[in-house]
Amino acid sequence: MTAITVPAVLPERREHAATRRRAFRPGVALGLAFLGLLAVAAVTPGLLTSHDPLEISTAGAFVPPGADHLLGTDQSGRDTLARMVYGARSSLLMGLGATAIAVALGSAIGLLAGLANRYVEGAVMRLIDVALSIPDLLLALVVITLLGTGTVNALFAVAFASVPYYARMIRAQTHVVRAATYVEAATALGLRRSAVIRRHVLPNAFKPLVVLATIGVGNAIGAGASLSFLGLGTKPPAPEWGNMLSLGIQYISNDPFMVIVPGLAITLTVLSVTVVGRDLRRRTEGRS
Amino acid sequence: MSAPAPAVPGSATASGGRAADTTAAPLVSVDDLRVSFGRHGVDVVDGVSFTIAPGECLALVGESGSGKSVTARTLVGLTGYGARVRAANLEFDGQDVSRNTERHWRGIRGAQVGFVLQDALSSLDALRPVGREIAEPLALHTTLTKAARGEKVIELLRAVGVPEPELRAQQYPHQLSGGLRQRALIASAIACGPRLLIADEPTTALDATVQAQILALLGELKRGDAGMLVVSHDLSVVARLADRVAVLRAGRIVEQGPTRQVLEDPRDEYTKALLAAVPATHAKGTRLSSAPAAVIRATPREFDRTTPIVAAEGLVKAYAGPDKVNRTVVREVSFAVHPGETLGIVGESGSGKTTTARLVLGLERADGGHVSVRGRRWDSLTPADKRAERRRLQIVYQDPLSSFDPRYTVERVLGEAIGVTGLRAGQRRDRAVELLEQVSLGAEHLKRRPLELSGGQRQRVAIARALAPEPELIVCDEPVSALDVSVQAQILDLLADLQERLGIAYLFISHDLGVIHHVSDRVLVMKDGAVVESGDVRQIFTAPAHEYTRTLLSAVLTPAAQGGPRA
Amino acid sequence: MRQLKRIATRFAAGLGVLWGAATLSFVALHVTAGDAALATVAGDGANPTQAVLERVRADYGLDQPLWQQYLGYLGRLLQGDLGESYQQRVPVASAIGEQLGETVQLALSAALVAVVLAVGTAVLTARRRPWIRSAASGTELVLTSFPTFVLGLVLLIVFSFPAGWFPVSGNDGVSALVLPTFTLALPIAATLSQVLRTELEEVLEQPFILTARSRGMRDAAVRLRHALRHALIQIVTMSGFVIGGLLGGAVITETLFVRRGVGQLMLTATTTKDIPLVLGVVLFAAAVYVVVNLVVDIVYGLIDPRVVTA
Amino acid sequence: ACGSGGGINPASADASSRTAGAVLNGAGAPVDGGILNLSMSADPLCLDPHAISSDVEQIFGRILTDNLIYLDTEGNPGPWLAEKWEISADGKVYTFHLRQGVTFSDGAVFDAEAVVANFEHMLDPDTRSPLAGPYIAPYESSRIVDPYTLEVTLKQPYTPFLDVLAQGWLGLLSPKAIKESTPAQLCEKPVGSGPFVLTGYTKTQGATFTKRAGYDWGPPQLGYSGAAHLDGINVSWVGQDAVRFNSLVSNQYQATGYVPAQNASAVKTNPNLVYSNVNRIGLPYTIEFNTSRAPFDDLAIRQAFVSAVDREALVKTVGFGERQLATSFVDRVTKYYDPEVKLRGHDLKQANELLDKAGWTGRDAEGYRTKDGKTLLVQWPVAQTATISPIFDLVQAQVKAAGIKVNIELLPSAQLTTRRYNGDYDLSAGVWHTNTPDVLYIKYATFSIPNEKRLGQNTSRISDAQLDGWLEEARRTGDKAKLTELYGNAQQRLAELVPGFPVYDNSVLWAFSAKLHDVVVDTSHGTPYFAYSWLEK
Ligand SMILES: Nc1ncnc2c1ncn2[C@@H]1O[C@H](COP(=O)(O)OP(=O)(O)OP(=O)(O)O)[C@@H](O)[C@H]1O
Ligand SMILES: Nc1ncnc2c1ncn2[C@@H]1O[C@H](COP(=O)(O)OP(=O)(O)OP(=O)(O)O)[C@@H](O)[C@H]1O
Ligand SMILES: [Mg+2]
Ligand SMILES: [Mg+2]
Repeated sequence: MTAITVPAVLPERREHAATRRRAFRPGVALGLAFLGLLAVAAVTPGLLTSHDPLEISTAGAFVPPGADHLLGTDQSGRDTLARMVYGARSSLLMGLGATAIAVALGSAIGLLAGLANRYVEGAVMRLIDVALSIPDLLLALVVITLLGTGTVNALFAVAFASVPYYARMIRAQTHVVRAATYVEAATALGLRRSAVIRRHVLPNAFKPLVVLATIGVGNAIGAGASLSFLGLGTKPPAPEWGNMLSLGIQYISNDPFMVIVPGLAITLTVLSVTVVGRDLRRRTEGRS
Repeated sequence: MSAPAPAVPGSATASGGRAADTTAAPLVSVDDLRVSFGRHGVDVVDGVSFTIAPGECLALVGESGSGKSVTARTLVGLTGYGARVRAANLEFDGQDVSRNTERHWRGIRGAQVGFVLQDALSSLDALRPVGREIAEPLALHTTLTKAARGEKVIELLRAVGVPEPELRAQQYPHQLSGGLRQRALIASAIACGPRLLIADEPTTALDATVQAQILALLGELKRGDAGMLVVSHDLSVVARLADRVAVLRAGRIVEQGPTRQVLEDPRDEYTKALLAAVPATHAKGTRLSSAPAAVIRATPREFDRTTPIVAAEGLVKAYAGPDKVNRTVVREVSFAVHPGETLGIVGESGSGKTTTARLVLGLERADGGHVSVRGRRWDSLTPADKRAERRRLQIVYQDPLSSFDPRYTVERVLGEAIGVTGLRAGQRRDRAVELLEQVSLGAEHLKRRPLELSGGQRQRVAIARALAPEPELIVCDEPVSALDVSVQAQILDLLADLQERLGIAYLFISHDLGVIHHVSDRVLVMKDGAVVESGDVRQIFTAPAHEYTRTLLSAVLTPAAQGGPRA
Repeated sequence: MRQLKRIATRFAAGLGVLWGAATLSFVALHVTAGDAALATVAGDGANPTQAVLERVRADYGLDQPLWQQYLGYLGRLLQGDLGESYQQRVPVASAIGEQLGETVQLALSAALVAVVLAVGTAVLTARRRPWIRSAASGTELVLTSFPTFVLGLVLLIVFSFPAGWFPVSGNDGVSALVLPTFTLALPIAATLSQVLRTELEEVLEQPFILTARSRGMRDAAVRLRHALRHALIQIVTMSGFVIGGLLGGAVITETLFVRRGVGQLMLTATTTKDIPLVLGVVLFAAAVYVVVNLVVDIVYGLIDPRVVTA
Repeated sequence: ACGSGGGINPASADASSRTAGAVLNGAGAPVDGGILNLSMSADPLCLDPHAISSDVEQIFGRILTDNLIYLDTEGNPGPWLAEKWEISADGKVYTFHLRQGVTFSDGAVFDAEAVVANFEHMLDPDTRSPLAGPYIAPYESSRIVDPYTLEVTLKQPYTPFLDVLAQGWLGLLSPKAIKESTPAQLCEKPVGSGPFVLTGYTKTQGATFTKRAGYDWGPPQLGYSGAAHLDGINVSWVGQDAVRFNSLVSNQYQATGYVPAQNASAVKTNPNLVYSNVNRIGLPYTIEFNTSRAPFDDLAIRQAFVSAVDREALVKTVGFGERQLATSFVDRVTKYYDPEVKLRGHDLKQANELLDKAGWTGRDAEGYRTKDGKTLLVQWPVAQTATISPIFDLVQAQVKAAGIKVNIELLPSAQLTTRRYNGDYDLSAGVWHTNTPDVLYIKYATFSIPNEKRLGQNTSRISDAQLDGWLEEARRTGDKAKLTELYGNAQQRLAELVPGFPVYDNSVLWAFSAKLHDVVVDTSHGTPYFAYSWLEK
């Protein structure tokens, strides 16, 4: 699933000099603004909508957008805007949580491989190869079958599927850093191995991770939504963009907003995260 | 395609040894050339004017960044992305080329003007056999058949002195040595018999021996009636090739005239400084730069001069290549460095100099032989002892930038090094400032990151870091090869001052014989991982015993050698 | 010879990966809840007798201890027998083989479209005026941000539902392939073209490019003959990602456009605990992974002579 | 045209809820030729009717196979390949007189031996029959009296026997094919005697059927004989409802089964389409309680739950006006349906009172009822799909008002099935379509509770001696008056026992192009029967 794959491992290079120079871009500002709005939605959704996302009104199904329901209602009369706003929480949770777990696990494994001896490294890398060879979606499916459905379990599923990507990246990075002259320079100064690893290897191996993880967040959100879309994610009635979308498709001729709203929400979120992530990368790489 | 280059078979009117005809209509005429980059960029070429007559060779000299390459590229309309070019007059062969469209330029490039780019080693497409690269201008500008082009390529390769041209034409750049690559490039530039040959730093990336061969080749090519523009910051190259010299500084020509006159009797202060900074002509102990000696506050320590600080015995090191075949890169190397002295290691690129240094510092485990530090063998030391010994032996890396953690400021870099002496955190800053002063930098540099420093400044910070643990020996691995002559002079002076004041010993690695001559007390000559000769510097430089040393020395060029004796 | 030996080692490692993938999946599938035999005969609306259930258990050895089942599976695997699909009652190989054509068709056409689009845009936009680059990279950004299923929906809503230009679903004919192909290809094309452009821009700054220009070569030729090949190395490196994306994206595309294919097969096989079929798909995917990596290795050598001789 | 009662045109299609046997879009003179493109929701992955329980067999069965029996429009067994039959006084021995001159498409002759081969195939564990086999579970033995007379002996009297013999899942296959193929092969290529022959089958994509030349043995009730008009039928499986609907509108297909209710009005207003909504015999869409464990082992809690649910609102939300509120535990088109049955209505007050009385008086932080510190929580495992029915969260929201917490669990089907047979759930939902009121025995008899010995369909696990008595007796009786009384009693008793609550009557929504004529509504399943349909040129 493209969505679960972490293209964060793509060896993308720096942007062209001419565009790098401009410090501030309107797209980034818009992205940040949207993410800010999402954060508000995730923390205090009540600020953005007065409707209850779970409140059912069978009489008020498929109300078209209007003053009372800005984006209309769904088949059970629930306010679409409210569901979108409340759905932000699980999407953000998915993005941040899955990435956090994947990064933590992935870098632990990657570091183990990168710093250990040849045999441990070989074993770990073969395991990673195995994990990479199994399609992400299947990996996610198995995790969900093991743990059951639900936002948190889908989160684990997405996380586990991306662990090998991060692990591989961190290992490669550790190798690069370990071979760097400045690490040797620190050794030559007479520092302990542990100090060299702590002060130079770890921070530098992790440096690109921060930025890549940002982009990974966007991917995780998309992946989480994909799982929900396939009926493997958040349980009803909790609002979640992916399951809003798969429900919406069934009623697309009754109320197109049921598809447009969550679709747009997912796309804009991933887009914003990506834009901001790239800007971050540009900035950090501009310095180093 | 009119006047073909000489010595190229197939170009009919080869005539050798004719002096340049400066009175004839110039081939190239540049007046008040100005080039800037970007919308508000400064003029990096700032009012340059010169002419090149047919058969004449003009050299552009000047320090790095003075605008030599930009000027050269402008002559073929390839100034660069976002460049703004203005000139009162920009003529090639009597025609105004300043308003040329891409199409016009394409007719000139390769056919009328051959261009040998500065970055010779990466100027050939790595994914194509060199033969195809050389044939490219022929395909673009002639109607030769493929077979004919193939033959012509062989001829060209032979003409530039490439042995076994049939084989070489099939090979990829990475399978060729630097010298062969440079030759292939020249062959491609002269393939269509251009009227002007531009060679940008044709020898910088090359070994002294190969350098000499290329210069000979260029010298031979010059003997036609094509014009030549040679760009270099190396005055010895210029002395050997050019009829006239233009000295560039910050985009302006500060001095222009016949080679002999400019090199022997420079009028401009800058030219004088450039000439003075060449180390080869100075014995150890003379100052190279005009800058005052650094203030070094420290009492000289007393050394036991009888025990060497480090002694290497029969060092052997082999690496497995990508093909899993072991290659011995250091063979049976033995030497000792005593306190307060400088041991120079010289040898061509890849001869094992750096590897030897790393073995000495215990950063690499030797496959044979051993290293003793102050009488104790590395391999007998506990890790803690090793760490303690490491402080006495420091290193200044070949590439200082990569030896700094990119996240660290100068203050942290130095702080870490000071830390190993056990100095308390509160006092580190003062010590750091003191170290910076020793290398003629100020406290204002403390907050900078390595990337925010110039090459010379970085080298100094690297030296300051090496000084921090108060070492007895510093390994200097090509500490100046990446630097300008002027900056190089400052660094060499600094090292000399430090040795004088602090009695530090150096293991000084360079492939630049001039530099080695200037700094060393004793010299080790390496070839293919083995020491072929060692001894006192004067003895080696005046009476080399080994054949290889003699080749090396004979390839050394000095401006003086061509331009006459200097004071 | 050395090349051969290298390929042989890689091949052995590949077999290891296959074994690992099969084992991991075998264990994971068996420890998940749910009775495979029940799932096989007692689906929705079924009212089977106990005798049937027991027959199924016995037929598939589901009544044996796990380790015995595992050894049995490996043993049969070594003889090239992937077992029989519980649900479909046909050999796994033919169950997959039957679906494979469609997925391969979709994947290949998507890969082709993606590569053509990516190379086209990258070559046309690399190192061009800023607004051209921004337009291209903006579009790419938006396309990479669309989760597959959202993009597919957009295409459906725009091109299929109202206008009926393309069939909404199904596997028949070229026209039914258009929308799924683009759904799958566009995000990949966008990613590839970004990478390719950055790479091209880097290559276009290389001295050998300037040298080629200094010989009087035209811009298009410089881009196509010199720069592109260098940039392609990056694309080859990424082909693992591309193939992975194709296989994974296929599941969602297939669901959305109601196409049959390996993706759908995997999804249903997993939910119905059709263990041999899931393992078959896993082995297939892992084999693709291994082969792609092997091929990438070889292609490297073809594109870049330095790899082989260095 | 053919058949009885003339055609029902698009405009009046809505009134077709009791149209077993009706001929839809009947105007015009039939023309031969043309291929019908039919889209269905899911591939059963096996086309042997005996080996599957898939719904699609209701349509496929009529395309590929013939049955012994065809129900008449009143739901009574009528002749088909069995021209007449006698039943012994004890109800255990059936003597069938078979039609002569019938052949299977592989050339095998239809005779008594063929029927026996079919019964044995259905009961063979290797067939893994989920439905056909269990339907004839009382079968004991056969005796071939002569090639066209068969005497079947049952272990016990079983009146629904003739009804089930009319179902698509019990369509007759060629004995030759049965003998010569493994069960798996038969799945791929079943051979019947029906109006069309299976000529191609690509799993999960589709199947092609070609007209059977010389076919002349359709059910006499249809009033038509001879071969089909259509040259063939191409079936495609299109899983997504929205997509399937849109491809019907775009005329990619000329007929589709299972039109989503939300698209019904669009179909109805489309002049190019004919719409049909036919009720089906059997269990309505019913939400059932697991009465074998707490909390639903307590009748009061079940009653409270039902009172808390607003069934009308549910029907409105999922039905879009296309579904009728269920009024009993059998669909209203089922024989012996009792219109007098009173199901509990929506009464939140009563729900609360019942729960208070049952001791669930505490409240937890979220406002759910508690008793002895335990929340009133019920588990509702449902299948994990992309299209989860809105009914689940609607019910959840409704009973929340009474303080009942419903936990919806999305499970892969393998786990769901296992949990269902292990009794590990509190709620389950679904329809159970068959063509006989015996559905009540299948769903609610103690015998049908899943246990070690058999996997029954009594998902509510209700066990009531009185109910068992009536339902068992009904299986032994042929007398209509008696049956009316017995099934009436059973329905009344179920309303008291509350093993669950029927929500809406199970109807099948389908649509086809107005160019397709003479589509018969099958009497057993309510699905389209294409044997004599024809396409306007
Ligand atoms: N494409 C470009 N864009 C922007 N600035 C440029 C570009 N090319 C050259 N410059 C700037 O123009 C100045 C002159 O560069 P040039 O390459 O001519 O130096 P040079 O004299 O050849 O130096 P070196 O000896 O290091 O080759 C430098 O400051 C350089 O940074
Ligand atoms: N870690 C390593 N692995 C494999 N080969 C190595 C390694 N380090 C050095 N070599 C090889 O050993 C040989 C000697 O390298 P070394 O760096 O000592 O040369 P050098 O004399 O310092 O050259 P230069 O003047 O270019 O710095 C080279 O051929 C180099 O490729
Ligand atoms: Mg230059
Ligand atoms: Mg070196």
